[in-house]
Amino acid sequence: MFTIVRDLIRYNIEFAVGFAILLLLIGAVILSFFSPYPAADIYVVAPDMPPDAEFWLGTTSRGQDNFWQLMIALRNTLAFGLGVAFLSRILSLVVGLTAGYAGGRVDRVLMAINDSVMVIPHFPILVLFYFVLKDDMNWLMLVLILSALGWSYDARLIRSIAMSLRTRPFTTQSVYSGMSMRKILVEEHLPYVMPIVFATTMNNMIWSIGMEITLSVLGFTDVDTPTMGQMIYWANSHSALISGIWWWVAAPVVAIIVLFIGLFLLSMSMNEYIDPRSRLNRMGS
Amino acid sequence: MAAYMIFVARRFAQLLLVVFLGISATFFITHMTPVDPVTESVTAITNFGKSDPEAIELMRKTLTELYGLEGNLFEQYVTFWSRLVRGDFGPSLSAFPTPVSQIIFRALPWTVGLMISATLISFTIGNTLGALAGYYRKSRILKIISLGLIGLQPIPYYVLAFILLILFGFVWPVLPITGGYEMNADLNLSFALVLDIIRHSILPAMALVLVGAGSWLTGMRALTSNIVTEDYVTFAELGGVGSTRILRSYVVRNAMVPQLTGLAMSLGAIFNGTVITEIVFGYPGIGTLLINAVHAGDYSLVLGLASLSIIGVAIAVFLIDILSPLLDPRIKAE
Amino acid sequence: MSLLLDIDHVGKTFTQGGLLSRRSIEAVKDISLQIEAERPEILSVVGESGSGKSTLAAMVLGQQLPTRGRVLFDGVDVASIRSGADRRAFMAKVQPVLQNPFEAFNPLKRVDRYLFATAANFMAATGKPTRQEIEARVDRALVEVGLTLAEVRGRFPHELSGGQLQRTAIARALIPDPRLLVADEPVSMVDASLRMSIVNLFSSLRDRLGLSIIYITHDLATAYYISDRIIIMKKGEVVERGNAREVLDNPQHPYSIALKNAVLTPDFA
Amino acid sequence: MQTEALLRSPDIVVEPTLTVERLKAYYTTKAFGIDRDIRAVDDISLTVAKGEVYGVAGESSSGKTSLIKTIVGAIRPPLHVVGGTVRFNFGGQTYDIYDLKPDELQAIRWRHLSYIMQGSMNVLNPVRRIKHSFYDFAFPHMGLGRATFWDRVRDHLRKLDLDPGVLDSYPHQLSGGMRQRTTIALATVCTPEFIVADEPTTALDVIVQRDVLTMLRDIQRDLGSSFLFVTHDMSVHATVSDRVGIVYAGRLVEEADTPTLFRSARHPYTQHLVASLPKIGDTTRRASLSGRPPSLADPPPGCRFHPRCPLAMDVCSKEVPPLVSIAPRHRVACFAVTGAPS
Amino acid sequence: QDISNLPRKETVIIENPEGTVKNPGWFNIWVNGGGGLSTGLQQLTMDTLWYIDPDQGINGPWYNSLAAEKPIYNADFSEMTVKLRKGMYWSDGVEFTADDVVYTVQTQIDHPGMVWSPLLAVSVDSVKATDPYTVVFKLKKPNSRFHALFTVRWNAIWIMPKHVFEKVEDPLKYDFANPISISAYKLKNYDPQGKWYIWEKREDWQRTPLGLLGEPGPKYAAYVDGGPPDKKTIAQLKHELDIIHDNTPEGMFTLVEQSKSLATWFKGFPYAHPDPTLPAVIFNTQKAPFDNADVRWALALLIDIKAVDLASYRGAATLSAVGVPPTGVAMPTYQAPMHEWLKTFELDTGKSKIKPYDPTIPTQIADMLRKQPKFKDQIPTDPTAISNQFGYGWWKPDPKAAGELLERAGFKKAGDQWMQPDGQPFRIRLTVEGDSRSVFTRAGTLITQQWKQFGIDAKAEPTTNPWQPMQAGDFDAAIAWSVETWGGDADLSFFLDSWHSSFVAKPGEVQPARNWQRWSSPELDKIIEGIRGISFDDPKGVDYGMEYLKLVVKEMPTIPMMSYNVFASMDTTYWTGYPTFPDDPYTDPVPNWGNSRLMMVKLRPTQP
Ligand SMILES: Nc1ncnc2c1ncn2[C@@H]1O[C@H](COP(=O)(O)OP(=O)(O)OP(=O)(O)O)[C@@H](O)[C@H]1O
Ligand SMILES: Nc1ncnc2c1ncn2[C@@H]1O[C@H](COP(=O)(O)OP(=O)(O)OP(=O)(O)O)[C@@H](O)[C@H]1O
Ligand SMILES: [Mg+2]
Ligand SMILES: [Mg+2]
Repeated sequence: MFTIVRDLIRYNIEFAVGFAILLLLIGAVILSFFSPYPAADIYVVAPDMPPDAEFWLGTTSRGQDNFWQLMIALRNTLAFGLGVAFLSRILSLVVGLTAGYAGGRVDRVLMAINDSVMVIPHFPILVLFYFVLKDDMNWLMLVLILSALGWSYDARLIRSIAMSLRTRPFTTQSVYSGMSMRKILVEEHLPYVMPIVFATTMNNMIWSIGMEITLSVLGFTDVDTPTMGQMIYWANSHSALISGIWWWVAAPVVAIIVLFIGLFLLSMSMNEYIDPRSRLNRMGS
Repeated sequence: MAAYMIFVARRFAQLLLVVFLGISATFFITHMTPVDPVTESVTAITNFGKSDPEAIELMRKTLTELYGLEGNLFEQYVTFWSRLVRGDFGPSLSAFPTPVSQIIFRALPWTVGLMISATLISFTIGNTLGALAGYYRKSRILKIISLGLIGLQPIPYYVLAFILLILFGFVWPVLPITGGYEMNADLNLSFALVLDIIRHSILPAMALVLVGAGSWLTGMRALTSNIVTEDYVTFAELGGVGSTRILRSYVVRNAMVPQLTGLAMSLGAIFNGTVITEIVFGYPGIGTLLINAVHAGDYSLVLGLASLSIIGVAIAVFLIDILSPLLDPRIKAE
Repeated sequence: MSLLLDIDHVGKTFTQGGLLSRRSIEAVKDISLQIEAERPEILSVVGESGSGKSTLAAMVLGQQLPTRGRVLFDGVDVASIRSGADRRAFMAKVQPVLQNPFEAFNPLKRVDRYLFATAANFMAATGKPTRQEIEARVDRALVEVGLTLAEVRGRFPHELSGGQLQRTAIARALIPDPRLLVADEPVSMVDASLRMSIVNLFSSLRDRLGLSIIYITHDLATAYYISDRIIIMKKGEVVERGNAREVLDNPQHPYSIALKNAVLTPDFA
Repeated sequence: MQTEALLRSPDIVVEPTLTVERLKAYYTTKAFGIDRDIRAVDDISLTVAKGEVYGVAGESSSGKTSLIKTIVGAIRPPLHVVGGTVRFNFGGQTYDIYDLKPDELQAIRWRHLSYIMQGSMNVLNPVRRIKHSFYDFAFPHMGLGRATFWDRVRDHLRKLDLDPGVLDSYPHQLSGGMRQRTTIALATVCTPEFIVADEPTTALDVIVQRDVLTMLRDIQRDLGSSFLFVTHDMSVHATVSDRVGIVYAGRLVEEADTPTLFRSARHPYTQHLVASLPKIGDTTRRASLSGRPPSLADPPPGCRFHPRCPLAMDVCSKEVPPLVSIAPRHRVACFAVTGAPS
Repeated sequence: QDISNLPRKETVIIENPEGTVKNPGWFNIWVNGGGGLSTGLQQLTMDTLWYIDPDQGINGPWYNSLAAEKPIYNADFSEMTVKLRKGMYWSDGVEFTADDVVYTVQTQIDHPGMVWSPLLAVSVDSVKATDPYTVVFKLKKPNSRFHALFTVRWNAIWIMPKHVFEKVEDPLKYDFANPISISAYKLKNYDPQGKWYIWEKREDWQRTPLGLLGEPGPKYAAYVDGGPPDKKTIAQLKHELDIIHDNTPEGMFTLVEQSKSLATWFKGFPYAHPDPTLPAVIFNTQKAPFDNADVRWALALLIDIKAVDLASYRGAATLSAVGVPPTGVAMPTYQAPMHEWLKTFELDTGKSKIKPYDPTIPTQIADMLRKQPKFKDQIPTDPTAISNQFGYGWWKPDPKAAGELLERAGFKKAGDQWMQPDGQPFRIRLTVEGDSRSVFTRAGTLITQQWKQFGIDAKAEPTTNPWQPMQAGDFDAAIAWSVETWGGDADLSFFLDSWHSSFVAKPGEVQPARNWQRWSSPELDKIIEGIRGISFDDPKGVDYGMEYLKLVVKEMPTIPMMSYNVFASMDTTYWTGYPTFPDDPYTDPVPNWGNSRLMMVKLRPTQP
């Protein structure tokens, strides 16, 4: 494992950059626990200070240190994106693998559910949930709801792979080795769909974080948990874009771009690592 | 042919089932909302004026009766479906007695027009660049463009839209920043009106394209770099087939099937990107309507909009399902 | 005399959904075939591509259910197997050998995992087996096919030769002490140089362990080389059957004759 | 025997169309710290005469495909040529494959040199009708008007006993045999002088295989083309090839006219290959070879066969036996045959 | 580039805060049909009997509009007679008469579901035109404030054109697509997508009550959807939006900084107009422990209003410690005398007696703001100006007293956490209005932070629509307002009448609008009944008002904080004459008020 990472860093510039970004993010997450200010407290420092030696990223109009806000928001947003990605990946894996492997009636029932989820319009439903749940629409709830909405398309992809895996001879071999269906799905088939799981994770994170930001900008989320969306929400509600407090908007935006470019590079190089064909292509060049 | 018809019929039945389940789910979710349309109306009416508690009680009763909200949930559900099968979404509660359909269809063409053109443009740009980037993997320029688009993609749409608005509406004021056409425009179809509408749609469409193209690009790039390793591409290269032809007829043609499915999905789901466009650019459309309706507890309108979207996506998926055997001859109609 | 396998007027129809034409394919039409319990034998099934050989094998293995007729194994209708325990008991007696040894193992997993899993799952009758019992059983099976656990342990499929892999696959199939092996083209993907070692292994398994083997192949030469009985299939039907040597030396049915003539013989001697 | 007579080309013109000299091509995998060469083609020299069918045999992974990919210039990273030359002689003109500019190479492809890839079940674009492939591949080379072009294509298909209706099919609508025959038709429609075919009949059933082989033979006879023909199936070589070269672990170990090879092979590996072929009517027990094929990344020193060789001597593990002519048109690389070096 | 094809110099462009109107073609203001109200419809085409301006008005706050004089009540307030103006005409040339008034009342009574139907139905026994210019209302029970229904504060019952509506089959379903106007403007064009409405000055503008005040300046008035605050700000900097209805404080500061042609209510800080509404921390007094005045007082004493002011309005708030908004006539009538009274007000915490009022807070805030270079020159030094702009004073934070009050209420401190008498942690969820009133969210966040620092489990919960939980009684405390006054008139019955205990819902039931705190008090009832018994212009009304103010200081059912400051501003590139304080505070500068029609009369082109 360690040597793989080391070699990837050495030979794969994309991975190296992505990995550096990942380390940066991990650093930010760790750092966020050492924030000198409670995350939600306001007016703890002088507001509207531009970036300087004391406040690296300036301060917000709410009297918060932009740097620490960003660190905490990064942690929460990452946790949020990963949470949604993780839960929805599990859903899509369970449904996709089971439907593809079992086939027949199980497949039909699962796909009917899958397709019904697929056609439900996300945005109206999220807004509705916000109204239904009101105060309970906290951050965790949003993770759950987005997970419940964000798996169906990928489940279909996974199912199509699972269907071909079912006909692979080693599946028969496993069946006649007396392995249970769970074991076959988890131990034999899962590794094959991991590349697609990786690839969809990034898209899923872009989607869920984007949703969170959209909902936040519209004021539909919990304002007490700092996230990228919340930072933009507050910046926006203080007209930061036009009143010259640009660092308040720039910080989360740059962070998000860096985060996604990092994710993108990682998933791209991971895919190439996993898929020997594209790996070989690269080595020639 | 008969087999194809059976297949289409089966898919259609499936479409109906999915639409039924989706709309039913939405019905119950909307009716779970604690926002009571009557209270909303009462608040709207009394918010600024003189109010008398006794009169308010009376108003509440009258409106409940008027909006037809007396039956239990199941009765309302039955009424809802019996109306819906006739294509009637019922009257809007927050704009009583105007029919929901009238309200929706007034705004819908704008959303559809903007979103479809923006989606198609970003689809074209993203896929073209993606195919090129996947095929000519070593090209510097393509790498930079790709990374640029991929970097734009995660920028919160709201922020991007606003930056565009400030750039092109204020710093270098060449484009109108609000509305679908100028104020007091004569809305009878004319060349000038069309020009005006196009001018007003440039900024919102540009924002949508800039964020949308990146995801098409990544998808297409990945597909392309897989397809170029396929035997039939290698064989064509060895057969001396020109590279433009290979790119077009071999690579892109094969990648189109999944991409078109994605296109159908995103065309069906035009709801998702439209709200913020409408807010930032003051563009007409159904997004604002939806937010308003949710705020006002206007289930009829919310349901109408959600149903429309469900039907839109379901039909898009249906069409792709029944067309994909024609697009990709390998796909069998099961 | 009891029958190990009784294939009784079995047929299998697939409906194939072509886009513009929906057609049903009779992959197997009314085949009857018996293997006696007391007389182990190698039964070859030959025939052109698409003649229903694999479908027949799948029905014997219980992977496909016949549309008509019954497949009885040890007097039990394969179609009546429902519970997991029944299935397991059945699998303990009938095991497959797959066509392509390189495909038969998950390339991402170690080869021995299938051996140990089989041992653990099918020795369960005697209580939960210990690690040592399992290893002993696996080793015994590997020795049966000319390998040892030491050679195989911890190896990934790409670290073994095709012949080793195929022998490992057979060893795995032997672990539950089956009565019947169903081998669907077990050598067609194997080099000429390895092919004979597998084929030789089959006849020795029959002789030493009393196993019956259904050997499906295109290759008339190996069929002639090892089998006791042969059936020749065409379009889902058996066109000729009988003692392998007799049938192949002197085919009667026109199709059998064509088949024999198509065989390329390196006859320079 | 009849088959042999039926299929064998009567006369061989001795003028090499293809000359391969000391060809070396390695797969170089440099990434991720695993730095190694896979010596798939290791110092191979051979010639193919005009109108000759040259067969290449050898077990899986011995480098057959790599060899002919190198010969037709179809190399993709990580495969690259380390040394040696490949020269074709078409119409008196010599083309050195690794000296040509890309467009010159493009120009001789299909016109003079066709290549039927291994696994040619998947070489046709799955989403377009077959006629488009014919158009893309052949039209630019033939310099004909559209109508004449299609007439020519249909004639060609009919000559090969293929219904011109296949042009309007999609690849998946054809059976494996049909697809293989269509690919062969596609590769031969420009009447090339040199055809390279990699395992064109593997995975086909016996009857279809025979059809395809007959067809290839007919084309070869009609066109008078040279054929480089790869398969691991010795009985196919016995039927089709005029001359056979045996490849073991990236090296040519023996080469002879087909009858010679089958009757009096000298290399122990070849002998084993021939001896292990079962025949109908013969139930004598066939021995199998012990051990496993060597890894090309880390081949055994000296003769690569020596770990499995019944005749191995000390020297075999130290020095590489050269390919030596022991009779006219018969070369072999084995110290046990040619004698150890002093 | 131009945003419309109207002659810009003759057009005033005004933000309509309703944004995009859902059902743009609906002009039947008497039915809540999804059409806009403040699209110019109620400001420029509607009219009714009287107006009371929230500020000074053109000739005083009271204006007899369609009525010729003030209402005439009989002795026991069971009958009201109205004399109407003569010579007023609808825009289609039909004369306005008593029949229109009678028709308006009768039609609404006859059609439940119309907006003012319930109000009229519960009060009016009969209505008659005794002659074309006299209407007599017979009331079901005595009501000394019945005329308020026809007196515009923000709006009122607008008079219907009888000759149009009587031809309509069902007035509930009629969209009034061609709105006939009784005021100086009429509809010219509107956006079928609901983003703009354009009104044109009537040629016969003199024949309307508004016209009697002078000729309206703008030929066209466009009411538009302004979009999010940043965009409005940009639009005003581009001179494309003459009047912004409301902005974020920061948006306002940006305008002040960047625009060379800006007019605002206060010339300097805080620029905004204090609306006659009173944002406060509203307790659900039916829910323990908020039913205990000690607890409410303790929570008030934990608020550091300076920080709240800075956090919510960036210092641009006009504070009020008492139960009326610090604006209009309330400043001299109530705020100033209460200020004196509060200075001596003592609170007994059980352990000590404290004087909680701090009259220096506004000055402190002004001093703090003056230190910021951006605002330096804009902060007044004159004490009167400071009182007008920043308020008179507020409570001093006093955690010690708060602790004593809580202890008296049976609370205990366990570690860092305050426990309720029943042993549960003291937990407060403060409902705030989320996106649309971000200043409330900001204030709520800070207040809960202060409570939390004191050891209370407090959290702000933004809701898009706080009225819902407040009506349902489903909240602990909220930031909202339950006090609204006329602004230009000292009579408090406008909101106070509905605080009578007879209107308080039982716990769990829906509370009718206004008394969100669900507070009932026999003393208050007595005050309310007293007000009911006197005429609206009886000077005794102010005495009752003072009694009310003192009562709520003691009981603290809500913690009043400040006026609702509206950051309205005008770009003077094309028009001058915007109301400003103290030069010419002739009306509320916030343009969605019906009263804002007065601006039309005052606006004059800047450029010739
Ligand atoms: N699952 C299936 N669904 C539909 N048709 C099938 C299925 N499996 C097999 N068939 C069809 O049944 C027929 C017999 O197939 P089968 O695989 O049994 O032939 P085979 O003799 O094993 O051929 P081969 O020698 O190529 O392996 C073929 O026409 C095949 O297309
Ligand atoms: N793209 C590649 N990268 C690295 N190694 C490769 C690649 N392709 C083939 N090889 C290795 O090169 C060696 C020769 O392979 P090649 O395909 O030439 O064998 P072959 O004789 O054609 O085998 P077969 O009979 O299976 O087709 C093998 O060890 C193989 O693993
Ligand atoms: Mg088969
Ligand atoms: Mg090969």
